[in-house]
Amino acid sequence: MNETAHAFRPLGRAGMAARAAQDIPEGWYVNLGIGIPSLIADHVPADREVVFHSENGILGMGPAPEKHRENPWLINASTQRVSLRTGGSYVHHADSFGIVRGGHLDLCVLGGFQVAENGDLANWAQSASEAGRQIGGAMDLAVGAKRVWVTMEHTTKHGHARILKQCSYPLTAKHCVSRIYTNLAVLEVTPKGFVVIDIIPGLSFDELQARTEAVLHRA
Amino acid sequence: MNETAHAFRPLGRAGMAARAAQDIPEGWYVNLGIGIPSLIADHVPADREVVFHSENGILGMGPAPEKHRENPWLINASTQRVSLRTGGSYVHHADSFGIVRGGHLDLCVLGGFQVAENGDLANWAQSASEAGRQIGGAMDLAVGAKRVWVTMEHTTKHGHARILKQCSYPLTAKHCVSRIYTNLAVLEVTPKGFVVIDIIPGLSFDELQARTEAVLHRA
Amino acid sequence: MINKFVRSMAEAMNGIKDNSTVLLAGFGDVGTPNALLDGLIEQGATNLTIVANAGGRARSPDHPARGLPRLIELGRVKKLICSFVRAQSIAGEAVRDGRMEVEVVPQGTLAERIRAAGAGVPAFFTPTGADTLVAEGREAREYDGRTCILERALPGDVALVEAWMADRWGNLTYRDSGRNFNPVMAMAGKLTIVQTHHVCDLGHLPANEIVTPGIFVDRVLHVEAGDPKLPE
Amino acid sequence: MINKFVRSMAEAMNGIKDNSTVLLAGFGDVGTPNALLDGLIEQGATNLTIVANAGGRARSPDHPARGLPRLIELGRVKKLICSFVRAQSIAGEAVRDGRMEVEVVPQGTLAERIRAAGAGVPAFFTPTGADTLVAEGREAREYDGRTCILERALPGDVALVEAWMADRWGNLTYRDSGRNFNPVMAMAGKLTIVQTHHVCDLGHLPANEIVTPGIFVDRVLHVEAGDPKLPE
Repeated sequence: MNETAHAFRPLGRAGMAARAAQDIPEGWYVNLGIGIPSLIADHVPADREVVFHSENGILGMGPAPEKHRENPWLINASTQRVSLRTGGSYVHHADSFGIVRGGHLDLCVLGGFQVAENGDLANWAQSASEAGRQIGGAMDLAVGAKRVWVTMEHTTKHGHARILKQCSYPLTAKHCVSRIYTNLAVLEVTPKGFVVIDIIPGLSFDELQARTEAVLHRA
Repeated sequence: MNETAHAFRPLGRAGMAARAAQDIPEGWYVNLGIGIPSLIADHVPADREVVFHSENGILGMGPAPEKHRENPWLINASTQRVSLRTGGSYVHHADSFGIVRGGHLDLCVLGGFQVAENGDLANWAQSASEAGRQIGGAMDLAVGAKRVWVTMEHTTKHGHARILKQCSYPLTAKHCVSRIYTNLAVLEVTPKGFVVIDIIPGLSFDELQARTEAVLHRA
Repeated sequence: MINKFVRSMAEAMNGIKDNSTVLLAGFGDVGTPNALLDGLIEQGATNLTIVANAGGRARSPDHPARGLPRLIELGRVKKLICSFVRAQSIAGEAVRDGRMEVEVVPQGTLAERIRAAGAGVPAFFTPTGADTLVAEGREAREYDGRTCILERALPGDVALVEAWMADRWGNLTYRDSGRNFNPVMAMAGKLTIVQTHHVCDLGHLPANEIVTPGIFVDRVLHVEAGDPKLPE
Repeated sequence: MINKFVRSMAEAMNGIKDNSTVLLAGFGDVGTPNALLDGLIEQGATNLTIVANAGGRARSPDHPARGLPRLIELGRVKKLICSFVRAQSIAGEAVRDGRMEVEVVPQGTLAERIRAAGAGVPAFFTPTGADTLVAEGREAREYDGRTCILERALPGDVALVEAWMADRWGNLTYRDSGRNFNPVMAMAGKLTIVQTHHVCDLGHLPANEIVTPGIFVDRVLHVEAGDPKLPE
């Protein structure tokens, strides 16, 4: 972060995860994507029952276990060792994505490369010709969950906008994103475009707009 | 049976079931339809392991239990109480018909109203306009099992042929039957038509042909 | 705390609207949520579309109709979608007299249409029913040399389910052939209501043995219903 | 007596032909039939189409490639159908250098295509991938206001599966997240071959707890494979 010269302090990865975690109520069924989204679970208080789903067939996924309590048979979609909460269960892969596609998840939080003002999401490839194609479960999650939130840095490392009028990268799904949590702000996707519902201290609306290609609206 | 004047003795229901049971080898997965087919299981020796499937999600169905060992939670597709063999298991209804449609059953034995020489089967309705329509699982079984055998009386109560050039009743499925076990004979459905592979003692080929609309061929 | 247990039938039935499509699990009397059906009769919703394996039994001089036949007798069922309806049954009579529509579906197609709804698959091709009366009005297409017909997903506004054991998250197990349509209908109901023989603490059901995870379940009512009955 | 146990890897691999489509279960290292993969490498079948969740890891200077990356490195895989292939991996290199075809499929579509094959459903519509590169060459149709694309069933000539416990009928259970693709691939293999950590007498697995019934299983090999490993 080369932002030390400014009066505002962009959120780190943990900060973005914590901000998103604030907005997840008890009782929701939630899938967390790879990267920043996967950190969200650590910021939901243990007494708030949120049931985390993992693509490889886990419902009720818990945090990383202590070293001596690791279960090698229990990994999440990022192949990290996790735990199972009391009440958790397993389903096979087709049923797991039946849960996803069938609209049973209240929320999915994904990482993103780009989000457009109509809710289009690009998060799997930066060009059509890549030899490595990493679709994974993102397309299913993007079309299937009741709500899709994205957590990502507001701009690229090089300062290019990621919150756009239109995505330039290959799409993951159309019209799917309802909210974006960035290191600078929280944006809602609405029929009139992006509405800013939260902004970090010290950053003005105009400064945020300057880092965003799409037009922003005040809440 | 008004056949006492003849020198032959048509098989009864148990006899037809026993004859079909002879031809089921160890290790087959088999679904038995309602009526005569359901009697077949009683004629497979207990030491010949045949795994019986029931549409309501049973694999490894066993015979009717003794009175004091009845399990009210265990019924077959005809809603009769049955037992479960050692090694048996349960699946839900969609998976049960996944087994059927997916070609995992070696054999299904169905009752029939009519069978045509091209293997067409009619066993669910006698006219298109019936208010009561009893399809049940027959259509799935007829298209799904690797082999479909039919057990039925060779003719109707009124002496009308049921083994026909073409079915007149609504079809259950096309080109599905491979063999018919009647009270008079065993017929194989072949590309050239019906071939008689067994016939009850005392009945001549010509007498059998006289009770059959379709042309019969000698084995 | 997530708690899907409800304490009364009224609470279990709350909000079921007229014109709902109701998925009704069970096969014969096994795994059939009879108490919830009584509750639905009491609750009053009408013009229902009922999805069930079969239309149920004939009228008997000795036993008043219960369950689905009773609901039909009361004129509350606009349409029945099932695999099996006897001409000589309360359902068969209602169809014949034009008091109820019926859509008869091959049993495997019925189960798969319900699963498809639960799994977010809007339509699929199946060889079952091709070249039969069932294929009328269906799009047909050949796959691997066989004619197949296009079938639509069949979701429910409500699913009525019977379980053997349930915990407060709505995790369910079933008993023996009481499983049947229950797990698939639980997936496909917008509002899935369960009657369960037994309840247990969260964590009592081993994770590897839960058949229906609570994500598919909205309400659970504890009903010690006793053993299923054989048909009279 | 039905007995699906085989006593050697050679017997397990017997008859796998060149040009086969092989369904390879597992997610990460969990539920992955690594011993059977070694057996397949040894057995020699080539020009294979492999269906697996992912293409596997990068080349490492410290560890020789094993499993799927090794099979690819040996030039035995004509085509890989998976949800995920890293550019910097043995699979990614083989694709880039034109030594292997790849078809990248959304993970849920992959799982559902395999289940469809096992369940006799030749094709289905899904909203996943509509209006993306995945939709290229796919028939599209609108259902309930959403664009959906038509996907085909994905059967295997062979399925390689890892179980936790098996009996002689081939009934299987899995351990924790080791379930993943195993039950669906078991359904969809013409020849389903299982490696199992534990074996038991028929009747030891409770009927209500069997996840894969033996009808889907052809051969079972007892391999005490040890715990799954984390990626290096």
